[in-house]
Amino acid sequence: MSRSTGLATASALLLVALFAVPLVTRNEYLLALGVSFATFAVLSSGLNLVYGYSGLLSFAQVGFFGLGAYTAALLMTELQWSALPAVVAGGALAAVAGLVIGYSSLRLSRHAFAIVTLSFALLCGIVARDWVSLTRGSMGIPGLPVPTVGAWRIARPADFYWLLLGYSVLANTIIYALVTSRIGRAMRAIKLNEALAQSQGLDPLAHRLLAVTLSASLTGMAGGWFVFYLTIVDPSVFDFYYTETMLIMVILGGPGHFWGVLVSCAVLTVVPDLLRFTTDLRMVLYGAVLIVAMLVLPGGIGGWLDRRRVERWRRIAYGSPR
Amino acid sequence: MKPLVRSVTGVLLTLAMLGAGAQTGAPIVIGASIPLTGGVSTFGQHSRWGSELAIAEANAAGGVLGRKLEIDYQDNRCNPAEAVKSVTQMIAEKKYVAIFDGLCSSAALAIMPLVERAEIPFVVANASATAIAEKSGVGGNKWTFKVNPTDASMLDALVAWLDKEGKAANIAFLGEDTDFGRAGVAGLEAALKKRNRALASVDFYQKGTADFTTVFAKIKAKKPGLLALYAIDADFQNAMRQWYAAGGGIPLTGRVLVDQVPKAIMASGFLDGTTSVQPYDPSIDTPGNKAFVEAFQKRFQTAPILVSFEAYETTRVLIDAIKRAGSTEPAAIRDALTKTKYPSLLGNTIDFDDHNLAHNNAVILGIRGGKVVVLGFSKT
Amino acid sequence: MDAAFFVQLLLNGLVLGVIYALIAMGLSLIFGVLEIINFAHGEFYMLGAMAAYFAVERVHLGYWATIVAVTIGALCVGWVLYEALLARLAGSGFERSILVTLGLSMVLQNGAVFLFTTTPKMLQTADTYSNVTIGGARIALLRVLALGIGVVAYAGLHLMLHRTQVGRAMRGVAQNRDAALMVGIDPRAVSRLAVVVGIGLSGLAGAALAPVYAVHPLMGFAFVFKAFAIIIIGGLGNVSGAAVAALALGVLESVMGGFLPQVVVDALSFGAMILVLLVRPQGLFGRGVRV
Amino acid sequence: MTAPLLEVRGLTKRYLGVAAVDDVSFAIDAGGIVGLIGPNGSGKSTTIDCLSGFQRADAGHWALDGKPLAGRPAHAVARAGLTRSFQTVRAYDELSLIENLRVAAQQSDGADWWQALLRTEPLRTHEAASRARALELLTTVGLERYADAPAAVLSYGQRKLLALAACMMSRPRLAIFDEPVAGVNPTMIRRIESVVRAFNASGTTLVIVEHNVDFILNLCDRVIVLESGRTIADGAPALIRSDPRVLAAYLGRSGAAAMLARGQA
Repeated sequence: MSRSTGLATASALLLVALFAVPLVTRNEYLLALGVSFATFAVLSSGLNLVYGYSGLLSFAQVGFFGLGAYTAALLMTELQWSALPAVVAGGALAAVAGLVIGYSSLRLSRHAFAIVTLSFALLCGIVARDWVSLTRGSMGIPGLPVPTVGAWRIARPADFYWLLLGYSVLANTIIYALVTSRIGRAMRAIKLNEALAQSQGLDPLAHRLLAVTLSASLTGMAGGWFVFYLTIVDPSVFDFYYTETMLIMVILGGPGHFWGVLVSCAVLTVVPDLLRFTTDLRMVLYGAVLIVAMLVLPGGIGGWLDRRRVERWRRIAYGSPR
Repeated sequence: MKPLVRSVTGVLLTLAMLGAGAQTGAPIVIGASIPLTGGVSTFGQHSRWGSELAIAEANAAGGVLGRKLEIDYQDNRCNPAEAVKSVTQMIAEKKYVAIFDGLCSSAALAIMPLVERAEIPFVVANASATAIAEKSGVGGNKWTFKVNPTDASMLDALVAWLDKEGKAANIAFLGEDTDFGRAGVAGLEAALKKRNRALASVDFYQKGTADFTTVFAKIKAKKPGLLALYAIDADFQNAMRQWYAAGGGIPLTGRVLVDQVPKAIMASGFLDGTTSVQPYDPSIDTPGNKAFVEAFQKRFQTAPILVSFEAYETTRVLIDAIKRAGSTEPAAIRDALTKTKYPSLLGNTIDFDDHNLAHNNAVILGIRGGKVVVLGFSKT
Repeated sequence: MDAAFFVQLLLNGLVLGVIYALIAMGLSLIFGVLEIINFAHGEFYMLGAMAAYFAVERVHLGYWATIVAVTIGALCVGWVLYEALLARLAGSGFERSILVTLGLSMVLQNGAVFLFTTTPKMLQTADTYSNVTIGGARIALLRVLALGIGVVAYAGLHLMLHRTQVGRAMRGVAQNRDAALMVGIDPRAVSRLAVVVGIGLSGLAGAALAPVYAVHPLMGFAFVFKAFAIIIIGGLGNVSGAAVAALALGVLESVMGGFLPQVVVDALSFGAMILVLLVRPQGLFGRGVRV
Repeated sequence: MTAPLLEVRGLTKRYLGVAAVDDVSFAIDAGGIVGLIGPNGSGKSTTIDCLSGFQRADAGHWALDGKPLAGRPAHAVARAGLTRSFQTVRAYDELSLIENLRVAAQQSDGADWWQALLRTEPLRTHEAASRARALELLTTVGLERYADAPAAVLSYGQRKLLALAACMMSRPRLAIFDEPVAGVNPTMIRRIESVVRAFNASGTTLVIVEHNVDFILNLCDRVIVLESGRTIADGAPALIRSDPRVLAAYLGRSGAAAMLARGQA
């Protein structure tokens, strides 16, 4: 009990501090890092919900991200929608895509899911580049309008920082509420032992579709907000290297460990930039980390803590009884 | 926990850097955001070499305003998100007097709003999208300057030339589905439209495609007079071999990298009749270019390509502006840039129009008798 | 449209199909026996091509000598790959194996970019520019050779899986691991062999195609996703299925490409794959190396 | 005589044309403990896999309390009030024992996803109740001191106990235990036996599939015997002991010999 309240106060304080950053510094680079962290926090938590809690390896996250981004951008530039509905529509479309992908592949197997999501992400890239009449092709859509939410005109970096941080907090709260609820418990149960879960009345398909769809919509909306910050959307939002980055964040933080993934996300957004790794070396390093993590500690840092817990109990159980 | 600590200290370091402004005596630093990794890193490398050479020469000549010049490169892997991050970082560090290039159009377009807000000059050397110039100068962004000509203007010159030779009638187009290819087809179609003509056929391929046999068979079957080929790097090399293997000897046009055609194919005369337009070719016979090619060869053991030239000349334009500005105040440099009268290696004088767009000469190149020949220059 | 045009499209398609098959068969074999989708497969094709390039340019080996040397090298790499990585993954889950091989591909691809840069390397042999003409259609000689190599590789694989003890064992393990265990087959030895052969094939593909295509670190990336689609269309773990699917896809792409925009052709493989996934899924993940 | 709790008619399952379960019919009344035995490959596992929805039967109807279950997916069967344990002991290793049990109950209280997400009042009472229920069951099976330990720490026998407890969480009408004592030591067998009696006493009808014939004969008040997919005997343990077809089915098997010996004794 006290531990959870401590965690709550700690995260509350951290949030206040994060939101206060633009008030104490006008260093736009810090804000840019903040924006990048806030965005990736949604992406990696979304992937964590699907892979970590539901055990489904999804390569489609980057597809949802770009789908939301393009939808929002096109609705605002072509149909003069205002920002909020445009972004929500982006999220909705991503959710539909997630539902269709999930339903068509999950009836078959987790293998099919992994491969279908992969092709979905690749197809998104092809469409973005080659369906010119719709997406304007590789030129992308530059000079996106400044979004306004109500009376708030989101133009300065500080505004975008607050916007994306705010959205990220919202999205992560939703995910946190879900995974700590008994639905999350059921998702883990299904991941840990599908047959047993079924024998206890849990419907695997329904829970998995919930995870995929929710994660898709949250990721899609993140894409929508993020491209307004970039002021341009082009096919590189589907860059496979985003997928690799998301994966490494989840794997390192520990699949199925909410806080672990957020921490590794923070570390991996901030550190490489400050150390100014070139992307090549960064990806070589990430690849190596991925291999080692998978072979040595498949559960990531979070999983390692879990095993410590088991060991402690083993000592209680087979050591001296109370 | 340790990495967290490290990141925090890192953040503090960046904060500290804010204090250290550019006091006199310290070098004048230019920030460059170019792809050093990813699919187009080859060009990033050449852009880097070109600008490095220009800086080195300026320093050898005693620097600028009595201070040494420096240029820092950051990787943007041709991705707007990375471009924004890298440039925001450079702007935040305050020590940079100007931002250089971006190389990819999408990256450059993403950088433009940043430099406008930060009020720091941004010189574009390679990005080809016309949108860049449209949005600059009277187009709104007073801080962006595009030194390389837009495809539209170059292709208009090319088509004029082809029309004169009576070859504009039956041109097929094949290009990569990137801004390079899209800009190419847009430029050609516009230029042909002006002369009541159109392209015989238009095809795109995914960048990174290794096999062109199919699309080549299709194009050959249409028996075009010329093939406008927009391929670069590995794709171009693959296309060359397979176009040769396909036979039929249909010459090329568009922005063909004539200097990268495999020697054997060049010598065979297979591509004779090819007419290409480029902002540059190493074989251009002016004293300035001769000296540049020689210096580049000597320094990097490889011949310069278009990208390296554009980077070189753009950097020199920037240095010239800093000289004339007589200070490293961004506004002063910008005003100096607008008044640029820079003698290009290609002979003529570079100055910016009211869209901050320079109109250097384009060179019309041909392959005749198994050799590259400069057919002439044309104002863009 | 004249006949020569069709012949041209057909021949191009056949060559293309065999090239796909060279890469897809190994992928399919490895999945059949280990139930691992090797994400790094394309990188081994790339490394094979790189090796061939340096063998010719630096060591001045001949065409055939290079192919033999590189293939042998690839076989060894396969052995190391199995012992160092894949053996530890035995039966520990599909997702995990994907992530490990994905990590491997990240290391190899970006490492190669770092070492060799993305500048394309053009391997020049005496025959680079020689062509053969069949029924008014022109094909580069080296492509015809690649086609021959592909056919020989397929025949060899077929013989190994059917006529040899290890081959039968391999199919046994693929069809039913437990049963194979009972009859005393060592699944570890069989898996090792599957990986060795699979990687060997991709190395062979790299060597055979190095003089055909520009050699650069990203060359594997373009092929491997198509190879995924192919092995699914052919039925995962079904080597013949993969070979047939590859050939069909090559010809289909070529013929369609003769009339339709290229992007449609690029999307074709994915479209076909998703269709197959929806129409006859049960066959797809059915185990068993059938040749 | 009231309607039977579980009624099975003409259950048939074929593999590649060969019938593993061939037109099996039986009815089970509420209240008792029914044993289902038979030599290897007699179709016991296939039968209960079909009944619990883990395998699709080729023919047959069965109903629980008159509710038809044929063709329903496994989770629907469980919600209808028929739970089962597995031969290969299954548990959620990473979850604590309490959580293991609460998961098993959460579908039965009818609270939907919104209530779960927003933790509305009815849900909180449900969860509190299920926690109490879980502790009570853990006490019954004697694992209460590990309530908050991850299931991974349990021994094989303890896992079997946990699995049985999980079957009881949702207060099912009928629970099927698949080989509850296979591979556990005699002490544990006695413990499991008492647990099973306790569960039955708490009002749940039980079906027990076992190889260990003594266990069945001691525990059950009715035994159904399958051989090669057909019912060959059905009745009180005493009758089964002396049924010639059963003896034939088990003839030569050490288990059968031992059983005979005890039968005479």
